[in-house]
Amino acid sequence: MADPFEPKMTAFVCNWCTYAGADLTGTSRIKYQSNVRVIRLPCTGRIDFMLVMKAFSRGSDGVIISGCHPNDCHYTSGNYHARRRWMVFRDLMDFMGIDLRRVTFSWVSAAEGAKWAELVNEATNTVRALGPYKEVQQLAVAGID
Amino acid sequence: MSRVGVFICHCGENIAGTVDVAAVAKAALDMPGVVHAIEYKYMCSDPGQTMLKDAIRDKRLDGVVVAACSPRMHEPTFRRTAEEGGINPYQCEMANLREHCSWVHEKGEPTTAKAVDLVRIQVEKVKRNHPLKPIRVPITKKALVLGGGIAGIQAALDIANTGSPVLLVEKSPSIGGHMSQLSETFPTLDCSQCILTPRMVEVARHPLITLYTYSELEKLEGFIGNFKATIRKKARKIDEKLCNGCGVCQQKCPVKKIPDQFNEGLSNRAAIYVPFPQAVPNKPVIDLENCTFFKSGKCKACEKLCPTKAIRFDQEDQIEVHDVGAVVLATGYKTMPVSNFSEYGYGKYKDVIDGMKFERLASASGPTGGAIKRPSDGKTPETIVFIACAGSRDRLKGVPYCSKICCMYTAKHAMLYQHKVHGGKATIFYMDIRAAGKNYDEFVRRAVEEDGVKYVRGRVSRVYEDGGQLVVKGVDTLLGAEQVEIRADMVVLATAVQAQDGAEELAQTLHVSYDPYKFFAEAHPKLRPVETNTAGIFLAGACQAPRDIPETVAQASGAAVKVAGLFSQPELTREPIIAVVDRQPPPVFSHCVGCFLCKSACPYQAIEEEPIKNRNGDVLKVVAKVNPGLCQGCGTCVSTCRTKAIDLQGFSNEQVFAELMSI
Amino acid sequence: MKSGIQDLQVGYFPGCSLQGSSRDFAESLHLVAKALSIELCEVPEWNCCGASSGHMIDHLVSMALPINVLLKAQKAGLDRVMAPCASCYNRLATARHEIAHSPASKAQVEKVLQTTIGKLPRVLNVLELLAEVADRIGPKVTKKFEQTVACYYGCLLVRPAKVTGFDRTEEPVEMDKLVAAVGGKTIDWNFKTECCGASFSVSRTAVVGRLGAKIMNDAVGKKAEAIVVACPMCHSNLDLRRGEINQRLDVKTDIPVLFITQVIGLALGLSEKELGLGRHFVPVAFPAKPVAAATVS
Amino acid sequence: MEALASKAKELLAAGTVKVVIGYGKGTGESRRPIFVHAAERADDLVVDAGCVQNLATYLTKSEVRALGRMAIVAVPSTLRSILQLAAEKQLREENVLALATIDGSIRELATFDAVEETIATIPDAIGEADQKMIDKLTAMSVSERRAFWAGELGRCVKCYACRASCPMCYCERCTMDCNRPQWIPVASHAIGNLEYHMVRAMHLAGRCVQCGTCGAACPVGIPVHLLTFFAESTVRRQFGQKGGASAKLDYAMSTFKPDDKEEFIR
Repeated sequence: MADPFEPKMTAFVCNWCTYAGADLTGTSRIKYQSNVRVIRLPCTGRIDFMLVMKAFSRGSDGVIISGCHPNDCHYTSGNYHARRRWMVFRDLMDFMGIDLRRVTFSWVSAAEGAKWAELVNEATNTVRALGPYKEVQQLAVAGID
Repeated sequence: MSRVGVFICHCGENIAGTVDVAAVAKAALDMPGVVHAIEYKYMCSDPGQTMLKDAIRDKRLDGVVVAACSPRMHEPTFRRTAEEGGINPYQCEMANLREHCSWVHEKGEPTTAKAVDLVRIQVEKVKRNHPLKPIRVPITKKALVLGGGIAGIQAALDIANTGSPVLLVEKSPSIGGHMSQLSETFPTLDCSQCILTPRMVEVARHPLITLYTYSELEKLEGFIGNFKATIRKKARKIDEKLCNGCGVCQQKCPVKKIPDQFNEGLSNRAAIYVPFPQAVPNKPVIDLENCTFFKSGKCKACEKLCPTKAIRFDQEDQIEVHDVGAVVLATGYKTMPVSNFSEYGYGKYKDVIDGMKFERLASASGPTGGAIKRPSDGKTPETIVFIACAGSRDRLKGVPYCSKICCMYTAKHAMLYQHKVHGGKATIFYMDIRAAGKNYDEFVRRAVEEDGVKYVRGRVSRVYEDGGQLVVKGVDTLLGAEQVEIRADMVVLATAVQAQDGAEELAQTLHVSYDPYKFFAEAHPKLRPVETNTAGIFLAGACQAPRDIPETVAQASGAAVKVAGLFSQPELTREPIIAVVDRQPPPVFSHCVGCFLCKSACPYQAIEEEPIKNRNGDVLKVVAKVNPGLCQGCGTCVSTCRTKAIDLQGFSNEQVFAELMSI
Repeated sequence: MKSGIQDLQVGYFPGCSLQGSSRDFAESLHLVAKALSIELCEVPEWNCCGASSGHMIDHLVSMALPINVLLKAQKAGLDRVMAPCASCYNRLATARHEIAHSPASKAQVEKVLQTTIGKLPRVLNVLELLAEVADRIGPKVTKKFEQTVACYYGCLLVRPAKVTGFDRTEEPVEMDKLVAAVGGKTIDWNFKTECCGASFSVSRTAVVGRLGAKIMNDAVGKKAEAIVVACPMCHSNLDLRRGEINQRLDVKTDIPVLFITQVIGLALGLSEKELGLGRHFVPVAFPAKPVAAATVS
Repeated sequence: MEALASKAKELLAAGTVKVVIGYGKGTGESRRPIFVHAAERADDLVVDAGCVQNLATYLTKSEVRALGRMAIVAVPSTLRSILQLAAEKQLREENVLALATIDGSIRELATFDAVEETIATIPDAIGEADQKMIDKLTAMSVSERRAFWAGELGRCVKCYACRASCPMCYCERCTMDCNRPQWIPVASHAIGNLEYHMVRAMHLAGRCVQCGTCGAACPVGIPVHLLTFFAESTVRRQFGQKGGASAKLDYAMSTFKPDDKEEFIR
């Protein structure tokens, strides 16, 4: 009898809005599922598209990417550049057969502690339902590293 | 081979209550590169920090991971400690076991497992940290204060008195703000204008303060110490230098029936007007919507009659750009609009007014010269009802918070009424009386005991008119929960305090965060109440949360000190979290191929072109170079660079990659 | 089908009043529904909504009863249930809301009903339903209802806002819109949502008299020629207890109290008798004015 | 063909250019790049339907640059490459002269403006067969697409011919060669191959001139060009910008509009 599947979720968030928002979730003691591991970056503009791919090949079953709402970016326009990059990368991932249901993009502001909790829960539940991301993970182990 | 120390904080029960800290410490010891791991009740306490310092020395650590609260809270603290311990402050990272783990997950094995992961992530990162030096940038020692209410006035004066020039920007034609409209102020009942106007004059006279009334901030670029502010001076349509404020124009202006905002519509003004007699500057402005000339092209009465020929119908808005080093936000508040109170007939019945209107009625400089007369027919109200918490603490009205000032000003209103209308009957409906403050509760007691104001604990369900008289229908929850009905001559609503219109847009222009109610957010609710999350931008007064005058003034002075502190430094040291373009030995020089696609991605125009020359000075290669003074470290260029030639200090590709791989 | 309007099907919970004291409400409702091609699907084997005595005595009972109704409706494949009686409406809506927001109560109710509660049907009041088909009414009006009336909502239709989520709690307007849609004028008055004494109609008529007097006084004072209601209790208190009320008024009042469904019925040219106007205690008569009977050629 | 030869002779003789990059006879019908340094070799130059490879790749190679000013026999995609390279500061006007072969005739284009004008008149849709293939793929389910690419990329031997043949892959140090961190495993195995081709496509999005030379260069016949075509098509559809249209930089991935679409963001 194996343990029920618990997805491995990786989140890339910006320091000023979503990371702060997640802090607020904490200070307001809102509970959410503990599957997610957050990697903090200064800005969504810093989130290299390769990180998303690496997260999957490293064994993440789902990825969350979140930053400041349009206009709220601490660096004025980092999130706008990120948004374009995501738009193209999403299409390409889809074209190459990556399951987009495993990638969640979101804006979570420093005031949206509750939204962060919801976001994590929903993303985690979706991925739990989808099961482990064998398709990509197998590719990884098929390799030599 | 790195020697990392891991320091796990219990944060009392906050972390240890949910996470098995001992297990985390044990797991940490097994992580490659970790030579030391302990847990302690309060890492941020003095003994905690000493432990850290000693460990760095004794265990010869070259990297430190503090697993405690959010780095947004204590990163500076522990980096300083690390430095005191003898390593570069940027060799210290924090794992967020509190906000991101113990506070948001249930006690149990998975939560502890997550804590371990969070520690591992930071261990892997810190192993790849490089010693960094803070960046030095010059400071423009000039402050911009937004808002000319008491908060802005106080902040401007305090800053200017430390010897730094100040630009004070106010959107309306005169400074003074809400305070200039108030009659008398609690808990001392001294006349608001008597204490405010001297300050206003002081501002006008101060050699270091430049006043921008009838002006607005259009744009703010740059960063702490080096902002560039674009200010729009709206056209008053008069030449301020020539105008001597004689007032002939307002007397002669044919348009006279415009509701006077300063008197909350209780009186009228002309189309060319000075908002109020003590206005600073005492120069009129032409109201374009109502001026006959601007509507029909005829009239020009003021121009003909102006003794100094100061009228300028062709005057245009002016745009000015100024370098400033710090910004104080003091844009104040508004009160909840009429439309929200249909049940109280606010806006329907003339004699249902809000607190601000009452201030004007009670003010010696007001339309009634301080006599309490009801708007409908000018009669003196014999019975008056005050409704506290009109909109405040009411989710249905979208305001769950307490507006804070209403308890006190309502008590003041009732008191003033009793003083002015002998034998008058004043009743106050309230939820709770919140009179915490020096001499505040005494003040309320006085209203009750000496002035015989009747306090009824209960809500009002409806105010309606019956036979030409207002009927206030409410409940007294103390005396047998009886329904009460009071036939009143006038009703005053203590309407909720809300964020100023346009607060959200302003916050976005300035990149400061704001709460769900559009009040500007302080950097830390307790420890950094006058700072925002954006360095160099500070808060004063009711733009942050409902505040009364004493608090506002105190906070304004606090903000001023922060600005003065900033300006007291010869130059600014900034976090060295900036992008750098790699340099290699010849013949490569740099992996940058000089495509400069990063250039247009940079929000700060921080990327420059650097020609690499040989001895004879001919250019071998042109590569990118980041101006450390301009770069703010967002890292957008880093993820745009195909050759990975640009990297971000503190969040380098190696660090982030290692973090990811450690999960 | 004719006029191209799709038949609208909605669950229907009559409750006790509509079979007893307020048969006229039921009659007019059914006629109007038919005219507007709405099919009212009665909830099979419905039981008491748990009002009045129910929720005075035992909270659990007052939860279990309405939930049981909703479960039956759901089993019958109904996704929405309309309860004409404001009290029934309020009970059903309140119970549904509490189940949705308190896992504890949910568990409790599931225990006593020995079932598991899934997604329950939405609960509507009569005004919500009519507002939904408002655009069907206009074209069908054959005889404009040219009276000036006071729309009286009472307390249960709009309160508490978080439960009903219907109209503006303090200043409801849906009924006024409906009256306007059939050519009527509505007055701006102050007792739209005041209490009428509700079920004291039977037990403590004095209270009803006192409260009703205020309501009637204001309505008449503001020149209303009739009061329009959407609640059986409001109706009986202001109609059946008019005597009690008038005792407390210097100027006696004789303006009729109509259900919104009766008003619409009249405008649609339905028979006064079938609309149950005959059942009122205060005779339904309006001050003489040229009532132009629209001649349909 | 004579026209080209004589033009080349003239240019080389006069010393206007030091080398003419063009097509010469390969084995059978195939055509290979040749570099003509002297007027007397100009007759080796060939122009015919076989000349499809985008020679612009050589414009950034130091060996070629060392020779001096270059003339290049240019098919439309070559002209686009020239503009994109110019926009990315990799090519200066005085270093290159384009000999555009458009429907048989030879046009000498000495300035980027001239190149821009010429290219503006030429449609730049991708080949029908390629478009069909992309449509077929997009019509598939995600898992079908994954299977398809797993099959194709499974054959990739990471010879980097696609990279070498691409005029836009002129970086001295490619992400692939970057080993701190080792973003992508060097060895040719499933995940590495997937990541490599993903990165390549992303790096070309907004810069791809859609010459398809990468696909043609693949020794095992993987349609890698479809990936860059697809990424480029997203850019064109979403932002209305494209690679190789102008010598002035207008790179979709480092510009933005505040009202860009974002329906996929929660």
